[in-house]
This record gives sequence, structure tokens and C-alpha cells, in this order.
Amino acid sequence: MSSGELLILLTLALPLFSAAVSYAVGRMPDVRETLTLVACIGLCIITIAMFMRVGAGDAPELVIAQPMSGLEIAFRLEPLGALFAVMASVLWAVNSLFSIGYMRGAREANQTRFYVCFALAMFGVMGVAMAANLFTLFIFYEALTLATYPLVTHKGDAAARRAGRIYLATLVGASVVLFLPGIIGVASVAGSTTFTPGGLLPGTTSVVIENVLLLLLVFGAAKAALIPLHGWLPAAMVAPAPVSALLHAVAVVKAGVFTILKISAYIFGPELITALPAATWILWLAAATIVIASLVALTKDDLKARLAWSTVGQLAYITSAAMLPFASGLVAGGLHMVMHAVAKITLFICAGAIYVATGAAKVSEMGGAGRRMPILLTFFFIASLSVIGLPPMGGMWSKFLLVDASFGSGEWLTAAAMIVSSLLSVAYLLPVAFNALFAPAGVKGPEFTRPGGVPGAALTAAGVTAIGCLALFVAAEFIADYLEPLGAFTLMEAAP
Amino acid sequence: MILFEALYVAPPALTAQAPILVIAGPLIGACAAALSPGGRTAWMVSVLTAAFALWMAVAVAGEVAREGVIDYALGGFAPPMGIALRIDALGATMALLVASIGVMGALYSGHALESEVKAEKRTLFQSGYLLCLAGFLGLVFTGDAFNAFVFLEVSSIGTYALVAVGEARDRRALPAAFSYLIFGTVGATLYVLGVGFLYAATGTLNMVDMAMRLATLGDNSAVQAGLAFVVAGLGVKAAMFPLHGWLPGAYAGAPSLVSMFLAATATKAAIYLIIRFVFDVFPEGEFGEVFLSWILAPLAAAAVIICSVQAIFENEVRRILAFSSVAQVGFILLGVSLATPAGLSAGMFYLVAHALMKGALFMAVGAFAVSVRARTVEDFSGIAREAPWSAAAFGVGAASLAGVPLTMGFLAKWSLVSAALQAGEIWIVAVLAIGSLLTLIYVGRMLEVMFFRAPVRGAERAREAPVGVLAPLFVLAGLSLWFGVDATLPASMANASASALVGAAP
Amino acid sequence: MSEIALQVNFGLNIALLLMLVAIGLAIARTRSLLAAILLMGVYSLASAVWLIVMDAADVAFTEAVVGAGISTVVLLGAILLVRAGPVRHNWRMTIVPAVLVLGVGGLLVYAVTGLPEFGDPASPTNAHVGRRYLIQTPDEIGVPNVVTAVLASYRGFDTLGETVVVFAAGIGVALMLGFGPRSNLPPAPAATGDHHVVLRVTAKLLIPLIALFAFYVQFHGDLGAGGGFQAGVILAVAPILHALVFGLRGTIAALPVRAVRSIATMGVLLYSGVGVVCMINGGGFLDYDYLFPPSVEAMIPPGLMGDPDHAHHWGQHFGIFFIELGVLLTVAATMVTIFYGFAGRAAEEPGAST
Amino acid sequence: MNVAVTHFNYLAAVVLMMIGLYVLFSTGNLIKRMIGLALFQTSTALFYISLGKVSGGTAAIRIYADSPEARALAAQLDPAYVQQFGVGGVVYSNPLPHVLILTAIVVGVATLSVGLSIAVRIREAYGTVEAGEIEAVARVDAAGAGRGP
Repeated sequence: MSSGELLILLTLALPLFSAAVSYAVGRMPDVRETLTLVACIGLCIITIAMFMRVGAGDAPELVIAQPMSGLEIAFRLEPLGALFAVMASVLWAVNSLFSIGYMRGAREANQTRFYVCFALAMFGVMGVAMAANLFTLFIFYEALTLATYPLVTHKGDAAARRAGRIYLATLVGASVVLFLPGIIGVASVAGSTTFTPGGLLPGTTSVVIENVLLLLLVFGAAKAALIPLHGWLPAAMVAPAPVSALLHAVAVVKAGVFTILKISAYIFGPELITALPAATWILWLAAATIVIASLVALTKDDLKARLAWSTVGQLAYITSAAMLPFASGLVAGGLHMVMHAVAKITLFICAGAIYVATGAAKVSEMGGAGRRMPILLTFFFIASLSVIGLPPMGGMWSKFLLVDASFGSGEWLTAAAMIVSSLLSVAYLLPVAFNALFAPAGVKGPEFTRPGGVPGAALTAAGVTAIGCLALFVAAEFIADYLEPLGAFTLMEAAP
Repeated sequence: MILFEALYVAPPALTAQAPILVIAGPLIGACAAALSPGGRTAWMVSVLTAAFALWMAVAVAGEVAREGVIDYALGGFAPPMGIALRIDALGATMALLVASIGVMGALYSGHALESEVKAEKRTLFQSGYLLCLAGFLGLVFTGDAFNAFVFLEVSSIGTYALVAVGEARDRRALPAAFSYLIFGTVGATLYVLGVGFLYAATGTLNMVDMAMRLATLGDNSAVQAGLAFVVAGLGVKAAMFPLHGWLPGAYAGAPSLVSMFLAATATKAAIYLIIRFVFDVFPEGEFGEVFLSWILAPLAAAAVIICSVQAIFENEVRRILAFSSVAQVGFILLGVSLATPAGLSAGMFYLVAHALMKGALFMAVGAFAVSVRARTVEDFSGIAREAPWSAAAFGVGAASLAGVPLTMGFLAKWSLVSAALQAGEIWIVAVLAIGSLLTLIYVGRMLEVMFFRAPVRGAERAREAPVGVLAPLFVLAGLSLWFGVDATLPASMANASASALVGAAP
Repeated sequence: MSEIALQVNFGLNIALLLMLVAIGLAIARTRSLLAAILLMGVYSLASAVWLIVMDAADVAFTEAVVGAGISTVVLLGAILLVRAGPVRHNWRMTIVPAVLVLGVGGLLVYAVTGLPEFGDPASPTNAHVGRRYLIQTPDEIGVPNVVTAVLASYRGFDTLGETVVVFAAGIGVALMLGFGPRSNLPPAPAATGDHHVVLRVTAKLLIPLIALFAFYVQFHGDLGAGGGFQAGVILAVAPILHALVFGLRGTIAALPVRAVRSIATMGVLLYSGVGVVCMINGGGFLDYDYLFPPSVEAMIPPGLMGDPDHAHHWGQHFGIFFIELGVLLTVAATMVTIFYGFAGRAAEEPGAST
Repeated sequence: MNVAVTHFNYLAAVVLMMIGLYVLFSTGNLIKRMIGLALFQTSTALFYISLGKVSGGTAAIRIYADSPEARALAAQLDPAYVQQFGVGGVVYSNPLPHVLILTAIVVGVATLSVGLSIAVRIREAYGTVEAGEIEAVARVDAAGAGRGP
């Protein structure tokens, strides 16, 4: 077994192992949580090692099984996947830190199940990140859905179960009715589902079928929450804050847009996307999603709901990027995936920390909260800036590249939607931080309901990611360069 | 089938006689079981006999893989004078399936009967079970249209009584068995009538001879009606929509061994015979095409949609599984109706997959029944905590039913959809997708209740079933998983079956 | 050809068929179950007559014994046990079946128009395999009754299946009615009075005669109409009559349930055993030509019992003999089992319910 | 000739089958249903046997051509007809349908006895053999599902 294969196996085995161990030592919370953190850090190290190898031009591969001809369970690393894996593993570590603080602080029940499912979800994410073909991706994508279902219904009350039902029905339904037929369609026209640089489909079938397949695959990846398949995301807000952070920033939604990026880059290829009318329709729909979601976010008083709608909008940015008839759109999309993840997880951690410390969940209750929790709200402010896309935050670069790519390819509508939405996000995010930090003297702000206020673990976690937002401002170029091979293939082909 | 080509499992003298021994073995075993002094002995006879049948079926499969088609003339009279067995890749596959399920059922019956069948009835019960096994195996091997009727009845007469024995647990088994008897007999009589018309037109009962003579006949109303009655009659046995009315009650009421065995083999054997007639006996041409694409396919699609919905609104677990069976028969027939090598192969693959997973599901329900009296979905709540191993096997079967990746059910759906796409039948793809979604709903409901709810049975607590029940259950569930990761064996068998029917390798 | 003879024959055919249809309609109309059952018996007898006209002597015999005989007995036993009142008619329940029947009937009439004419000697049915049996039987099997030759030898496998069906029915009835908790045997024969003495004496005389007749039918099977099935049913009448006259308890004492079931099993075993012996001697299953190993066959003198030369006919003769014996055992024992099942069940008191 | 005459036997068999089927489906009484089923099954015999009838034929029990019976039979028929369709100077009806129907009759009585025995058990368990009443009780059973009978 080569070292590349070993790395892939380890990446998959570590979360599984963590799940098993968490289950086994479930009665000893300290041991359980220590081991979870150890596993997180181990996974970070492994994924970073893989990231380096991919950066050096290596592409580790591993074939597990071939159930039928044309169907393989196989893994292969490429830049986008490596980036996704690193992002997810680092944020898992941060989120685990936060979870420990939150779960203990909120005295949640069934904590062992929580950690087990969390680890299983990471197993799914790692599989999605490294999948070498659509079939493998699909398996892990579904595993992710199933592993997160108990997390969404964690509270176990009627509302949680209802949300869980919507969650499963939308995600699994879309997978079965749209995504799977799309995959099978790809397999039957192209003979395989392997991700191929430059695209698998070009030259294999007619334009009509290509259009149909694109629609099936993009809508099938319902985790990307494109309207009208977005309903599950706000509904899933009933989950505890660490789960929301995981769903919105790290695992689930990012798996959705990641899938769309992969499909665009490796199944259709930027060139074919350019030619397909369906891509344009999706662009329009994404533009509408961006604006509508931002408008809805404005109306929400519940902070987590507001953040959820914000996520719907931001995801549509990445979907647009994947559909842009210009290769640099892919790079911008990949970049935005990272930027948004880091910023959004900060926001959720902060929201969760405020809830644990004071019990406040509504925006209207948070005026003056900055008096008691200045540092936390500062982190919130930083992350808000990054989501809006203002310097000196990482989010600025990706938005800039996205708008640039839209203009460059003549998609004025998309560009306009992005700009409008940025303005709207100023309106729905900044007031939260401002009211909390710079409240008029009369406003006292919410009281601590928990001795000790904000849990230290949560504060640390938010700090790490907030600093990440700043750091990414500097690191953006490095990441963009890293993703360059995504577009390079087409650019080279198109040159002569 | 490649695997079987290298397989010489029996001495040559035995291999030469293997086709008839597959059938005669269980027949003689049934006598031995009826003569045995007690349930325990009868059980051992049952296990040994079924194992012998499986051994011979493997020998036959090896012969078929080497020779292509085996003919065995009974009584030494060449067809059409005498009755001949005729086994091709399809028949060998079916026999392997039926015999394997037979062995699993026989193993399982050791403990399962104790909670469901009265002690004094167990010897006769085992005898009846072996008669059914012999009947299905005979049905699969025979090359004679009337002989098929005889075996249809051998299996049916025993089955009716076996279903009715379920009265010990649920008295609704009795009317269900009665209605099964009425439906089944009407079906068998329609079949005889159809064979009568074909016999009137050709003067022969041997299927090969019949096919040759039909090919030279022109358009004839007797032939058309003959084909229609044959298919309608078998359709009743195969629970082809809308002739499935007998099935839910019968599966729900029967002892779990019988439900499991019927779900895995009875409808399958009838489907097999339909396939035989449609592809081997019917003359090629317009009539067959019209039948496949204008009658079979729409009915199968209706079964997929309507019966899945019925399963969703059903409240008893066995009845959910039963309605699901009718819907799944629809899936299989949709594949068959494509009439392409890929479609037939997918249909056969689905048939095997469904036999394995439905077998596991009914077995698991029986495993729960060892300790608790549970009927409705609510009765099963939280059972996963009390009987985790049985519940795990149930989960695997249910996952395969729902088409979760890495199970055989997924690959089956996959190949069905690919076949439909290849044939350009987009509406079938749509039906398959909707059907799969509906399946997910009722499967998900059962799993949610079993795995995520707290037990509500009060004082009655489920216990884990004994090893004798768990072992065959795990084999079936394990096969559903194993073939989901490496489907080489069933896929090659399905492909060989399809090419035996329509000639071209897919 | 003599048209008159044929026309008389054909007229008889039509008259009998019309009679059958009339009986059928009467069965459909009557509300009394007892009347319906008796009409079924009449129907069977009439169709037996019709079958004779159709040259189907063996079938006629079977229909008379099975259809008019044992079926009626079983049906009567059943209505005795269920104590059903008159059949209730529900008008709503007539429309759907009427439509169904008209649909299926229409299809059948359409199909019938495609059949060859009745009595056509050149129809595929009569010209192909059927004719070859008539030509080849003397040479290959050597029994005069071609129906027996086809039944026991050419299609002996079907007959094995059929025997198994009967056996399965016995198992089914035993599983259902058996001698379970609800059975209670009728009181000992002492309860019957002296005025039955004529009945008893007649029965005592009849029972051996019935058995004798059964064996005649059995062994005459390859010469004329008759065979294991008919003989089996007739033989079963002997213990049934005994039970009716002397009480079930006494019959069961003489012929225990377990013994009867074992005999039924033995029949199937004998039949399939013949098949296995043929296999062991190098032939196929049920290939009676291999019933005797060559060494034994060589010892059979040519011309024995009037059969000119074919030594291997003896294989066929003995094969048919043994399998018919198997059929006899299974059928007779199963019929008795079924009778035991129904008769041994205590009829419920009116009004009592579970 | 008219189809109604040349195919009279088949049509009569069809009518009888349909009467049987009608009886089967139009009544809720289980015993009457079994009678209808038996009628339906035995009527197929009429169909098969009619198929095997040969004009001027006799039962397929071998008769030697020089025997008085054979001469009497042959005297009724055209010698050319006997020459063409006879076997050994005698015209026989087709024996194969007879064999098949023997099987079918026996299967019929097997079905009948199993069906009736189930009906008897139904009477014992439900107190009735009327389908409508049984269904009513079964609905009550289903409503009380889980608590057992």
C-alpha cells in the first residue's frame, strides 16, 4: 500500500474510529471528549499532509471495491477536494471545542449520540471530499444526510421531529428523485461516473440530455439549498448551535455546493457549461435566491434563523460561481466556500455562546450584550464584515472575484444580485453587532443566566475562527493559486 | 455463471441425475418428514433435504455453465412424447435462489416454529414446507406446460394450509388463506385453460415444441387468448397488479417462516414462468411487443405507485412488507417489460435482490415474534434496544429495500434505471424514481420507530432471538450487504439468464 | 361413414351438454346449500355419461367416483360442520361478477372461434402427439389401454406430481382439522340400537366386496378403464362405510390415524422409489425399461404370459404396476384421512360461538 | 357449417365455466364459493375432452382390427377415413387430453377438501362462513391490533 492510499484510508478511518471510541467510552464524558479532540487534531494533520501532496502535484488514489462494471467505490484527491477536506477537518476541531463548551453549558441529553453522529458526519464529509466519482460521492453524501439526521432531531420534541422529517424528506427525496437518476444518466451516456479534468460528458451525448442531466444533478444536490429546495435549512434551526454550525458552515451545505462545483468542473467541464442554456437558467434562479434570501433574512428576529437565511443566499453565490461560463468562476467559488465557512461558523459559535450564557436567541434581545461579552461580540463583528465582503477580511476577495467573473462573462444580472445582496447583508448583519457593542447608555443588555458567562471553550473557538477570517485576507492568493488547476485545463485547451 | 463453470461438486453419476434429484429429493424428504416421530426429527430431515436440493442445484448450475442448456427426459421418452426438464442459465439461477432460500428457511424453522406452530402440527408442517420447496423447484425446471401446472398445484395446495396454520397467532390467517386458495385456484385454472388453447393450436405440451409450432402459425384468436390466459393465470400467482388481492392478507397472517418463504420464492417462481412463456414460447412479433409495452409495463408501473402508497398508509408491519412485495414485483416486471438484455438482466438481478431482502425482513419480524406479540408499527417501537441483532438485520434488509447504496437493493435499482435509460423509456425512469421515494417513506417510518423511539410495550419486553433464528437471518442480510459491494456473482448470473432468453450478451 | 350413427352420437352430446348447462344454472340459482351440493353430484354423474360419449372412459370413471362420490361426501361433511343457513343473496354483489364473467366469457368465445372444428381428426391436437401415442404404445409400453400407458409411463412424472398433490391435500386437511382440541370422537357403538341390524349385516357384506372391486379396478387398469386413482377412492369407501355404520371410534381403533398417514406416505415413497430404482439401474428417473437390472431381465423368458417377444415390456408392466399401487395407497389413505378430519370434528352446538 | 354448431362443445364449456365463475364471485358464503370454484374447475374438463374427440373414434383401448368389435366400428365409417386416421384399422379418440383431465379432476378434489377444511376452521374461529361478517370481525381485530385475539 502506497503512502497516498494509506493517507486516504486514515482520513476515512479516523472519524469512524472516533465514532466507535466515543460510543465505547460514552459513560466517561471527559475521556470521550478528550479523545474526540485528539481525533480532530489527528485528522487536521492528515488532511494538511494530503493538501501539501496535492499542492506538489501528486494525486493519491485508492480503489475500495467495484460492485458492478462502471460502478466503483474509489477515491482520488484533487485541489478542490483537498481544500474542502482541510477546511472541514480544521473547522471540525474548532467546532468540537465549541461543542464541549456548549453541550456542557446547556446540559443537553444524549451527548454520546451527539459525538458519535458528529464523527460519522465527518466520515461522510471526508468521503465526499475525496470521492473519485459521482457514485462514491453519492454514497458518502447520503451517509452524511443520515448521520446528521439524529443531530437535527437531537432535542427529540415534536418540533425537532418535524424538522427532522422535513430535513430527511427534502434531502433524501431530492437525492432519490433527481440526483440518483442524474448519476445513472451520466453513467449510461458516458459509461462511468469518474471525475475527469475538463469534464466527463463533452462529446458523449446530445444537448437536450446534457441540459436535463445538469438540472437533475444541480437540483439533486439539495444540500446546496437553492430555492425552491431550501426549506430544510431554516427548518433545521431547531438543532443545538454546534449542529447548526456544522450544518451551515462545515459539513452539509458545503458538501452540497462542493458537489455542484465538482460536477461543474469534472463532469460537465467549464466549456460545456458555457454552452448549456440550463446553466443560464440556474444562474438566474441563483440570482433570485441570493436576493430573496437576503430579504427574508432581514425580516427574521431569531438570530439563528437570520443566519440560516443568510446561508441560503451565500450558497447561491457558490452555485452561481459553478455555473458561470468562465473558468475563473470555479476558483472564485472554491474560495468563497472557504471564506464563507470560516465566517459563518464564527457567527454561529457566537450566537450559540450568547444563548448559553444569557438565554437570548432573538436579535431584539441582544441590544447592549456587548457590555458583558465585548470580546465575543467583537468576533461576531469581524465575521459579519467577512460575510458582507469588506476588507480586511477574507470574504472580500472571494466576493470581488465572483463579481469580477460575473461581469467578465457578461452576466450582469448575477453581478447585480451579488452587489444588492451585499448591501442587504450590511443591513441584516451589522445592526446586530452595532446594537450589541455600541448600545445607548440606557440599554442594559441580557443578564447572564449561567455562572461564569460565556464558556471558555466557546470563546476560544470563536476567537480562532475570527482570526481565521483576518488571516484568510492574506492567504486568499495562496488558495486561489492552489485552485488554479481547476480552470487551467480549459484555459490551455481554449488557447490555440 | 463463470464461477460455476469450474465447479464440480458432485460425482459425475450424480451430476447426470442432478436435475431430477433437485425435485425428487424434497419430495422424498417430505415423506420422510411426515413419517418422523417428532418435530425435531422432522426439522432435521427438512434441513438435510433442503441442503441436498441446494447441493444438486449447484451441480446443475455447474453443468449449465459448461453445457449451456440441459435436457433431461423423464421416463426415457424424448419430448414431445414424454415430459422433459429443460434448464438454461435462467432456470439454474432460479433453482439456486429457491434452494438457498429453502435451506435458510429450513434452518430458521427450527426455533421459529416453536412460537408460532403447535407442537403436534410441526411434523406435518415440515412435510408441507418441503412439498412447497419441491413444487417451486419443479416449476422452475420443467419444460412441459402441463407439468408446470401440476407443480404449481403441488406448491399451492401445501401453501394454502401452511398459511392457514398462522391462525395460532392471528385468526385472520384463516380467511386470508381461503381467499388465497380461491385466487390461486382461479389463477391455476386460467393457466390450464390457456395451456389448453395453446395445446389445441399446436397439439403439443412441450414448451420447445410448442414454441416451434407457434412460430409457424399465423394470427389465431385461440393462440392469442391462450397466451393471455396463461399470463393472467400466472399473474395471479405472481401477485401481478391488479391480481394481487390475496397477497397482503396471506403474507400478514402466515407464520413468519411461510411469509418469508413465499415472499422470497412463490411470486418469483411465477414471474419466472411468465418470463419463460413471454420470451421462449410466444412467437416473436407484434403480439408480444404489444403485451409487454402496453399491458405489462403500465400494470407494473401502477403496482409500483399504488401499492407503495398503500404500504405507506398501512399500519401493520407485515402488511406493509406485503404491499411492498406487490410493488417490488412491479419493479421486477418493469425491467422485464423493457425486453432488452439489459432490462431482463436488471429484472433478474432485482428478483434475486428482492428475494434476499424480503426474506431477511420477514425473518427478522419472525425473530421479534419469538418473544413479543407485535403487529402494528407502534408495537415495534424501540425494539432495536431490546433485540439489537435482529433489529440490525431488519435494518439491513430495509436499507436494501429502500435502495441505500452499498446494499444489493441499490445496485438492483441502479441497473433497472440504467436499462430503462438505455432503452429510452424515460417514463419508466420516472416511475422508478417515484416508487423508490415512496419506498423510502414507509421504510423510513418503520426504521424511525424501531431505532429512535422508546419502547411502549409496557411489561412485555422483547428478547433477542436464539442463535438458530439469527444465523440464517444474518446470512440473508449479510448477502444483501455483500452483493451490494461485490455483485459479480448475481450480476453474472443475471446476465447469463438474460442472454439465455434473448440471445445477446448485454 | 354412417352419418346416422355419428349424428345420433352428436345429438346425444348436445343433449347432455344442454343438461349440464341446465344443472349449472340450477346450482347458481338455488339458495339451499344442500340442494347445490346434491346438484353438483348430479352434475358429475351427467358429465360422466357425457364423457363416455366422448370416448373418455377412464375420465368418466374418475369423474363418477371422485366428482359424484368423494366430493359430495366432503361437501356434505363440511355443511354439517359449519351449520350454514340458506345462502344470502346480495344484489350489490352481482354486478361486478356479472361484468367480470361477461368480459372473460367474451374473450373465451372469441378464442373458441379460432379452434379447429369439433371432432376434426386432422386437428393439431389429434394429429400430433396424441396420435403418436396410439401408434407407439403397443411397441414401447405394451399395454392395451393407451390412457394408462400415457398416464403411468409417458407422462408418469405428471402422475407422480398428481399423487403428491393428493398427499399434500391430506397434509393440508390434517393440519387444519387433524385431531385437535375441538375434536371429540362420537360415543362408542353401544349407543346404536338393534334396529340397525340390517344395516350392519349389509355393511359387513359390502365392505369386502368394495375392497374386491377396488382391487379389480386397480389391476384391470392397463387392460380397460380404471387405475390407481379410481381404485384408491373406491377402496377408501370401505373404511368410510365402516365408520358410518359402526362408528368412527371403532374404525379408528382398527385403522389408526397414524397408520393411515403412514400408508399415504408409503404410496408416494413407493412411486418415487420406482423412479430411484430406475436411476440406480442406469436409466433416467421413472424409466421403467431400467426397472430390472440386465441380469434379471435376461432371465425373463420370451413369450411369458402371452407377450410375444419384448422382454423389456416387463419393465414397463412392473413399473406401471408398482406406481399404480403407490397411487392406490396414497389416494385411499388420503381419502380416509380427509374423512377422519371432517368426521372427527365435533359439530358445534347451534348458537355457540368462540 | 355454423360456428355455433361446429364449436358447440366449446361454447357449452365456456358457458359452464362462466356459471362457475359467477357463482364463485357473487356469493359471500364460503361453501357456495367452493361449489362455484369446483364447477369452474370441472368445466375445463369439458373443454379438454372435446378437443380430443375424433369423429367416429372410440375409447383408446386397443382393439385388434380383426375382432368383431373393430369390424362393427369400422363398418360405420368410410374405409378411406379409417385408412387415413385410424391406427391398426380402428379410429381412436385422442388419449392425451384424458390423461390431463384425470390429473385436473384429482387436483380439483384436493383443492376442494383443503378449501372446505379451511372453511370449517373459519366457522370455528369466527362463528360464520359469510364473507361480509368475517370481514366485519376482521376489522375489529385490526382495530385492536397489537393486543392479540
